Amino acid sequence: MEHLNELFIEAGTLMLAGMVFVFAFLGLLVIFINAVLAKLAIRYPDAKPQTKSPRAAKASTNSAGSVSPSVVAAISSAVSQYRSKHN
Amino acid sequence: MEHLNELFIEAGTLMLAGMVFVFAFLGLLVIFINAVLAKLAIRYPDAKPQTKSPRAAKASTNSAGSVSPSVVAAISSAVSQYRSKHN
Amino acid sequence: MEHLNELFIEAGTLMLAGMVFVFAFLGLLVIFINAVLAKLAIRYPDAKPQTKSPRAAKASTNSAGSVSPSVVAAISSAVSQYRSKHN
Amino acid sequence: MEALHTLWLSTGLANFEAGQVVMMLVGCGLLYLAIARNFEPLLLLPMGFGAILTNIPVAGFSEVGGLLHYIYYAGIDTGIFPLIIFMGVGAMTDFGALIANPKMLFLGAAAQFGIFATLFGAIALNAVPGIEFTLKDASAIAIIGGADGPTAIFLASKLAPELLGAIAVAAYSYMALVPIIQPPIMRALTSVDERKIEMAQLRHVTKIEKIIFPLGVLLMTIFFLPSATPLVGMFCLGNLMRESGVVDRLSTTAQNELINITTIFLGLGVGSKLSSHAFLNVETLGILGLGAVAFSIGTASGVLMAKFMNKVSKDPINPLIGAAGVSAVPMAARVANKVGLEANPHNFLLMHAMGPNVAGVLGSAVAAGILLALVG
Amino acid sequence: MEALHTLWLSTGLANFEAGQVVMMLVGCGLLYLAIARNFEPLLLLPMGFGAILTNIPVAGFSEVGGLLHYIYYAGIDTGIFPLIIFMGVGAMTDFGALIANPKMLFLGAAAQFGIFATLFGAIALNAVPGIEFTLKDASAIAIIGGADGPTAIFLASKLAPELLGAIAVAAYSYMALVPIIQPPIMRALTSVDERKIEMAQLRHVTKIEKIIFPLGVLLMTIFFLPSATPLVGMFCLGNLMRESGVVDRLSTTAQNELINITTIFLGLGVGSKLSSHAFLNVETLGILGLGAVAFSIGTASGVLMAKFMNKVSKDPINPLIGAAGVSAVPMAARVANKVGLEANPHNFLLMHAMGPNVAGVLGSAVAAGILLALVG
Amino acid sequence: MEALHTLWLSTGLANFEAGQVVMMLVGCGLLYLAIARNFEPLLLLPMGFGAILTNIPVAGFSEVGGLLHYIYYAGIDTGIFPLIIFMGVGAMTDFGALIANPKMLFLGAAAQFGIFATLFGAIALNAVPGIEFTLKDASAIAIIGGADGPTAIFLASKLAPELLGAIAVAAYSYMALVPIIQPPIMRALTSVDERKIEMAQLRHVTKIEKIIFPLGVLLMTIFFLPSATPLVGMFCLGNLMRESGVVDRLSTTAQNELINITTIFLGLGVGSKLSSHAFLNVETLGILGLGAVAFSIGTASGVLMAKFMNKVSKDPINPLIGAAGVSAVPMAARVANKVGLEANPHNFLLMHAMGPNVAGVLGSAVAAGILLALVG
Ligand code: NA
Ligand code: NA
Ligand code: NA
Repeated sequence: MEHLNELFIEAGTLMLAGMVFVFAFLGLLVIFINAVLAKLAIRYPDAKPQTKSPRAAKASTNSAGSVSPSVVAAISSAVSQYRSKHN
Repeated sequence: MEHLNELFIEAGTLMLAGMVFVFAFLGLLVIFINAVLAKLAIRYPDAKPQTKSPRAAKASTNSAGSVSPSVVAAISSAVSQYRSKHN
Repeated sequence: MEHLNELFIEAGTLMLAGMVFVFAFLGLLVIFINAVLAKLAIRYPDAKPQTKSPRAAKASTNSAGSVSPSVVAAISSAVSQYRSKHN
Repeated sequence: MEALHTLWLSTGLANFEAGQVVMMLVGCGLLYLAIARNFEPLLLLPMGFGAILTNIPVAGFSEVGGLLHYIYYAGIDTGIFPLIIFMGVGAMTDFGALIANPKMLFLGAAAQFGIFATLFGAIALNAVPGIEFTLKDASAIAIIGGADGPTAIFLASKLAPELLGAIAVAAYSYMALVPIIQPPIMRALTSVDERKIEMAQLRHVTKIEKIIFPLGVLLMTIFFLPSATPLVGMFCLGNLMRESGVVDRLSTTAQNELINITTIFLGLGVGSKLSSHAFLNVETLGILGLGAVAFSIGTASGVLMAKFMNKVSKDPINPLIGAAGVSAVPMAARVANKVGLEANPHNFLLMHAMGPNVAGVLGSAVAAGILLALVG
Repeated sequence: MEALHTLWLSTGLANFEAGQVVMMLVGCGLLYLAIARNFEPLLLLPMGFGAILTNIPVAGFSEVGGLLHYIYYAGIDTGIFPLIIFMGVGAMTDFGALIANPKMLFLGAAAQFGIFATLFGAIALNAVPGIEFTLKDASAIAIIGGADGPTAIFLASKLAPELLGAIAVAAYSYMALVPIIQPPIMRALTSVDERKIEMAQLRHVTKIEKIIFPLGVLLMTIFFLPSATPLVGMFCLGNLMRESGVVDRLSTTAQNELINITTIFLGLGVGSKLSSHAFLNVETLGILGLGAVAFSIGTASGVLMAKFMNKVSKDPINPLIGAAGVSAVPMAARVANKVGLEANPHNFLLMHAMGPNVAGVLGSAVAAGILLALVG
Repeated sequence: MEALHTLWLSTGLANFEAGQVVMMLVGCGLLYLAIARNFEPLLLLPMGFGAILTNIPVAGFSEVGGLLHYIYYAGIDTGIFPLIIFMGVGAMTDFGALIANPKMLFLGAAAQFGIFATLFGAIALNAVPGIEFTLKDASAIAIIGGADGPTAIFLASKLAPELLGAIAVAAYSYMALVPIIQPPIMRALTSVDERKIEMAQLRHVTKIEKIIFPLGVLLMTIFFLPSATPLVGMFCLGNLMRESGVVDRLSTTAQNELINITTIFLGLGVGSKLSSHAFLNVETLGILGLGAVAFSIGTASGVLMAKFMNKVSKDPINPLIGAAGVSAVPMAARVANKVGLEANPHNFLLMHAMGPNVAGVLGSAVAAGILLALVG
């Protein structure tokens, strides 16, 4: 029991110190973002956005490499148009 | 020779034991498939097949990521149509 | 200084031996190409080139797997055509 | 005849111990959760399989010369596998939502109370006869509340390797259970009106911010908590590879093939620690119980912190996103979104919940560093 | 001048031994087979290259500190590389055809007679002066008849590492020669009418069957033959990753990048065992001869078993598919298909031959386990 | 309170040494070059990051048990990582332009004078107080002039591991600076008329030539310079995998995932050698200075050799392509093309410059082999 009490005190200290530290650390990070990054964002804005029109981007293949249903539909329609002309 | 005879006997025993075991093992597997899997198949049939229409699936890119010739042809035709309209 | 002089002599020898060797080695390689490869090229010419037409190849996706802008444009045009017909 | 007898003596049937049978069933259970219930299958499938393999009698998978032995000592005992996974996770993480709304970091901080409260709880469990957790054990168990797999495995491999199997099982199981554990707590602690709160749209975050952010995080970790730098450092390396835009081929490999290869072996190696003597005891029950407590406390403290912040902040904050602070990326954020939609069908909280969600990853890595520094 | 002399003494020309030259020619021969004849190039190309590298005088590729030394001891001596390959092969294997027609397993069993008959033959070769094969050597040689590369390398690395090079060369060469070795045997043992037999269409196999199958195979191996569990276990892990459908990214990586990377190093490492003292002796000739015998006997016993089963079974069985029981996936199945088409141009046996084909993989893994258990 | 004090004592702030701070700034500088200036980012980004990590106080990344320690000793001390990279580079290299015009090999040879002249210069630097380069050190430094990263890392890890960090920094920085260092030298040594020279179109190179070429190169290296066979051998293996056309999946993996994975760890491992005591001394200044000299001399000797060859050859040779002989593939070839276009807007030298460019890779691997043989 003696031993357990000691452990409890250690655990409690850990809990307190840990939470204080976590809040302090992430709080500092908040300050860092507000103080440094926000200023950087103003001073070095992004270059003008990529010229790809949103419509073209939407129609292109998505990031996972799979093709969106509407593109598949468009291609299959194009394929059938092509076939009806060439066969 | 003495030694060789002994080895022969060991090899023969191995051959016999090995073939018996292989047949027993794979035979048990036959029973397992007939007794367990076949029943599972009846009890848990596959969900209804994927809804993707065969035409759309055929027209989409194939699994290796390359594009089928007919799609390429369709796209190149679409490209030339597009160019003739926009240039 | 004594020691440095020795090192200099070693370095100079290395420089000389190294350059001689590099030239000898790559020179032999020149001979190898002229003597062996050029003859092989005559004796075993390449099989006839692949049949893919240049136009189809040009229109297909490029090696990095991304889609060229003109293809994207064509597809987006096809998509809008498709939509105007089906909606 | 003799050969057949030798063969019989070499069979599993002739050598099974009860504990091994039970642990194989545990392995099968993990496979079931992975395949039939889709519980974190990427780790639980190889882990369940590893649990089966390590308990095969005679085969010696986890003895010197065995496959799992090599995998465990090369990849997990050294900490290399969880760090590579963390690099890959870093390369997959977009900090945009957090940078746009940095206050969300406080939610990620609050949710770590789940960890430290559980540490206390684990020590309290020593009152139960048969359970004897040291501070190191308790710390390794508590990190389950961080809801971050690689962090839990890394810390457990350093502080309590003999508990690694149970801790990993608990961590990944509860992460998969997030959609079941969290919503009741979230609903209990919030009013319908609070759940309806819509949040302001996030500002645009520039490329330079995203590049400097991981460096800033690393710098702060170096200054204040070097023991967390292996985890935070590899995470930031992955994120920097992603955001810098100059090493896309490395970033892609880190997010795909490298993390996939490592995941297979990490799962097998963790599974190899699921031996009967390490798992079949009352301590495992304690760990599983404490894990559930940790998740619940973490969720609750995140929600309560968000409620408090909603009161003091000028911008409205929906308390539901506080629950995402436990990390479990991106599941917890999706849960917040889903519970929000129930109250207000036009309220999409997903992007807002991504902020506390990734903050939770940082928060639990920091918590792991603190535990390493203080009890390691 | 002195430098040039030192340089000369360090050249290969000043240090060549005859055996090294011959082994380099052997390496070039393997490259020729791989590149010009397309003989199992994925393994024979790196293996032939490894054979050249390991025989370079002075360079010390296979001595302590040399690249091939590290590769061999880290990947082959430990068994890790063949096991990773086997996992990848498992992820590539579809057991559907076998589950639909489980009797095919008997064909895979029968074809293993090639292994055990060869074991007997290897012992008989001890009558030849200069050849002295122990039972371990004989077992490692006999496994060539299994027509399965990783299994042969795994078993040889455990039972007879000094014969590994010759065994791997024989195994992969004969696997590439399957289209030449098998057809005459198949034609000799079957009548035209038998070769014309058409088989009933296979039933549909459900997802759940495919998921449970690898687990069932593993379970039986655990019960009856734990010594085979490294091979069978990794194979089943790969197959489970494939069929479960929940870890596609792991399955894809196991089938592609991971197996590719491992194949490069496995080939180099096996090639490093092609040193003159280990290869240039009469035993190698014996191994090459026995390998051919093993393949032939395996093919014949598969075909004869199929003939027998055709007699006793109510469903017709084309005896040609028995030849596919030696494994050599998918080449042996294609050979059965091709020989079948010669007799009956409308008879496509490919799917039917896939059953015995994958059964042969299991059969030879089981045979390897028996040999490990009894002579290992 | 005690816990907070323990925590403070474990912070970086309480343990920093000045040298570590400076080296972290060096690491940040490398990151800046990689990200903002696009200087060889694939290596400099992980390397800069590794430099930061290795200098974190308390964390012990490069001590026994630390991540970078494992990476360095497993991958760089053994030479495995640079050799894998070299295999991948071989799989990416097309020797067509060189086979079509083999004389270009002399340009690749001439440019290696940069290496050997620098060796002499490094010894001369011993006259500066505080600098003491052995012949091994000087050789490892001189190889910077080879403009080939993996070669430099491989040689430095064998001859002067304590200088590895500085040498790698110098090698990659100057490779990135090729577009700035080379043009003035090229313009100074050539007349406008020479720069306008158009070259004859290259002949078609057949598949068989491309397959035999790497084998011929390997054979000659075996005969005359076995010490270069690790580098040349792995390079030729990669190239053979590429050109043989029978192992495309291995070639693709070697060019992509395998080289990417290795690059990440190579960069981290090299960065781990950027500790203050190894980097912050006057010798590093000497290395940086000598590197610039090496590149300049290599460029100059390539151009001068090309001028000479243009005089004696019947086919015209544009002297600019001599500068591509330093390797730095494909940057140096692009520079030659660009400078050529300035003088003659219709003169595309790129394909012609690829010949000396890849010849330079072989040349510096040969030079590395000579140095290993004579001073290693
Ligand atoms: Na967390
Ligand atoms: Na087989
Ligand atoms: Na070079």
